[in-house]
Amino acid sequence: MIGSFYELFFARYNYWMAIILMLIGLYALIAKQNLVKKLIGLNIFQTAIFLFYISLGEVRGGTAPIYLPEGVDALYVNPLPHVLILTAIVVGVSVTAVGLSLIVRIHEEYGVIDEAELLQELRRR
Amino acid sequence: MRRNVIIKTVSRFLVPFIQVYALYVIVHGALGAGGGFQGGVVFAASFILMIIAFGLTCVRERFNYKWIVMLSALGITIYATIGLLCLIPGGNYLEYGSIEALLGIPHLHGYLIDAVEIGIGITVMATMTSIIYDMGDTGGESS
Amino acid sequence: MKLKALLAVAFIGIILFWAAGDLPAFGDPEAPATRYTGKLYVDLALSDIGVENIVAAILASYRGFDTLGEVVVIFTAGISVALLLRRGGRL
Amino acid sequence: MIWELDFALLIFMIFCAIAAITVRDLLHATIILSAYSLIMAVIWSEMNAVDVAFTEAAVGAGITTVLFIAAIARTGRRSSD
Amino acid sequence: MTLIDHLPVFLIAIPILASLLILVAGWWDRRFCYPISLVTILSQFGAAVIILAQVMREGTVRYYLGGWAPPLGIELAIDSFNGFILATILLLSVATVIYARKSVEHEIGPEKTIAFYVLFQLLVTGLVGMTITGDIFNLYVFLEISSIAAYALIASARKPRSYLASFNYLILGSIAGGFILIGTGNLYAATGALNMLDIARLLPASFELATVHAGFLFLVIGYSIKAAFFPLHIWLPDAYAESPSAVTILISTVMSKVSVYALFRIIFTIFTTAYIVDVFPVTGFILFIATVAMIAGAVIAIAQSDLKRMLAYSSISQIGYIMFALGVANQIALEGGILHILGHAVMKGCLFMVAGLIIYRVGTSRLSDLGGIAKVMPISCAAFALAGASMIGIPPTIGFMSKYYLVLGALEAGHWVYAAILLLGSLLAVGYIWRFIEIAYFRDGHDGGSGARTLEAPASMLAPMVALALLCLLLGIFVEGLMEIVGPAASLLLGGA
Repeated sequence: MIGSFYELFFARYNYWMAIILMLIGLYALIAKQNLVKKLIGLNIFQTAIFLFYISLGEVRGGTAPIYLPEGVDALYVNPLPHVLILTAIVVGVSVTAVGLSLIVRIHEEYGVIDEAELLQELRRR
Repeated sequence: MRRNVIIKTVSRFLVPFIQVYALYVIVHGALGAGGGFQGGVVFAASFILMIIAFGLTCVRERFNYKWIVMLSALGITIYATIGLLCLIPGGNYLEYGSIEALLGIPHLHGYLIDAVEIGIGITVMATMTSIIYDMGDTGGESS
Repeated sequence: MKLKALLAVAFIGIILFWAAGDLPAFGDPEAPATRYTGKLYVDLALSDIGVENIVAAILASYRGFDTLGEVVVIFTAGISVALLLRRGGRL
Repeated sequence: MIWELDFALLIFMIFCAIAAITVRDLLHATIILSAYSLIMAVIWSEMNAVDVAFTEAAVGAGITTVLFIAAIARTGRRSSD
Repeated sequence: MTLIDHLPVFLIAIPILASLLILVAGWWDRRFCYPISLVTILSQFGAAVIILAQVMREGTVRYYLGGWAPPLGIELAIDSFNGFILATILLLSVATVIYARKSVEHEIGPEKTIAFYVLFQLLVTGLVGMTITGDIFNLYVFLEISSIAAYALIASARKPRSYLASFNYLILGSIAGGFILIGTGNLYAATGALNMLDIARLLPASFELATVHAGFLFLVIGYSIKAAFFPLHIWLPDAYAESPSAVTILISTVMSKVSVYALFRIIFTIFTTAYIVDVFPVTGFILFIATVAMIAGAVIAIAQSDLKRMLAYSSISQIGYIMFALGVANQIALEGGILHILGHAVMKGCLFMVAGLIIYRVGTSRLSDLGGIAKVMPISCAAFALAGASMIGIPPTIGFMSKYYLVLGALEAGHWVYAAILLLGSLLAVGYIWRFIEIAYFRDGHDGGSGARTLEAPASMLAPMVALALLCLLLGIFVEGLMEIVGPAASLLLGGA
């Protein structure tokens, strides 16, 4: 029983951690009132997804996907998720930049960046 | 903001090193860790350091919006044009091997990848700097 | 709002943990992804492209179109921020 | 890959994530997010994803933090939750 | 290889270069922006028509980028289904860009014109890329290009509320993007492939895995958020109502259609009907939600006091009609659904153009301020009536044809209750369309008090609107010609030739 649990744990713990991080980020993204907090949650959410991808590419005992000199026998990790995540990181920072500039604009227009206060402002106008 | 002479001197000393390192990262991308994107970001970081040390207006005078726009367009143009050049020998879009076969230069494939990485680096550097300029510009004098 | 968010997160979490149970084990060299495309890239990259860094080879050559898209994404973000925040100037 | 180190870093990262979304001061939250990104970069380099780790260290811990700080400087650090 | 063979990649690469050209030329002189944009989109449309003809003649067109065949590289794949969608979205883009000129001059400051046209071009390019790519991760990359451009374009109205609308869209769009990424990752973990056909080939071996089910759920939820499918539509009304008219037209007609296309592509090409009917039966659920969407969207639309907002809720209802086809999942209903993608794009484009014209001339789109507007804007209101008739489904318009096929398909599958509800939903459409017609034609307000001055807009705005209104009618009359494309597309989705 305990042995099988250990096996299960070692086979999966990275995915579990990635999922927990995703959920933390998602919660912040949905529930937090402050708009900057939402974007912080978005960053955590995206990074956790990237961790999930990198975990998919990991090979136990593997080495980084850069060719070793001729004649050295090596097991390389799967390089494809790395490439996908490089692209996705760029997308993430782009979305963050656009979101932050929207927040700056919202602050200029309304003076607040809190959802509840924004609703009050909207009702007042 | 009070300008500290130590910060100014140290960053004047550091910026060239950061930029050389960025260029190294871009060109070294084919051999080890690194590549156009990382190098471009590191290059943009040198501008951030300059903005912190010397203020936004000072940096913006040297490296103005016109440069940024032209450079960010130039980077993508390099990439997309190399892709289009591959059509001339009869290859598909981005098929570098076709140019290598046409000109008969060995390892041209790798050089083209370097050229593409430089294109990526230029665009990323220019765009990141542009974003930092726009985010840091408070409209007033204090930066 | 908090309760709704918790419910949504719990729903997503259940799906995710359920899915994680059937994922290939962490670091398994026999995982479908590693066995299929991963191995193909590792085997072919040096002879096809002649670049030591496999990631750079895939990034610039095999999946170069994705990278073009990536550069366009960051360019779009730059123009977007300029549209939103820049005062004066031409853009 | 050393799983003990990996595991410890992951646990630490979860603490960082929770702290980043609960801290009231946005500047603190940003710095914690930066630390989170840096730990993430360490984990990835330890998982042999060197390119991605490099990018995350440059982007997540560098540019993103600068952007957040610039935005907070223009809006305000106070947060109600 | 002739140049014709490279057309698929020219559809994406040339517009990217053109958007840079707009930027650089616009820096020199702002007046260059519009002509370059117009020429680019027109030539894209021409290329799309040529490709569609080629596809109908010779079957699926495949283009290997970098010369790497699928398991390694990315391919562009155009079959009759996405060829049809491609032509549709580019047709609407042409109409929008013609319309945009005056609208942009009016609603967006001159200093933002360059950025607007660059982003407009990038948005169209991203959507075209989403349509023709055959790689599931490439789909995500182009989705993000178009999303980021859309966030900025919505905010380009520079009204306080438009920033909020854009930010809400950004949050939901990012959640959707994250879900799509998770779903893609799950599929990749299960099969190891990223090419759509490759995944479809490898997937049946692992149909029973929870990973695949989760991948399916995440992809469907993600793209449903993007397409504003009913319970996930909350970003839509604000985003449509607060953005500049030209942007509203583009995102309501083109962008939502491409998201629906991606949904169809993922469900039918990657997972195939065998999966959604036998392994993981969701069709009944989708059918139910689609029906709820039809009714709820229409009911909320009737309750609106703002013309643009009313049309936005009507969009939610119409997306329900398209998803109805997905829920029924047989040949005839899918023909109806694909036809409705075109039909809804054309008629909703026309309706939003009318709303934009009214904002252009009257300065407001509140329904209570528009009494008697038909007396001063006769052409626009006539176009509204025609497109509205199509929205309701009065023969012989395109709206009638698509609903006819949908009902036939539902009846063939034995869902006669749903067919009846669909007809009821069409009746509800009468409610909101008639509301505007009644206010415009039979109320007082703009009744020549300000003299005989007509308020009709400039010809460059009227022409695309009238063209789209006539298209509603013509497409309905000559529907047989369309069915020669739509029929093969539907059977292709169902796994046939």
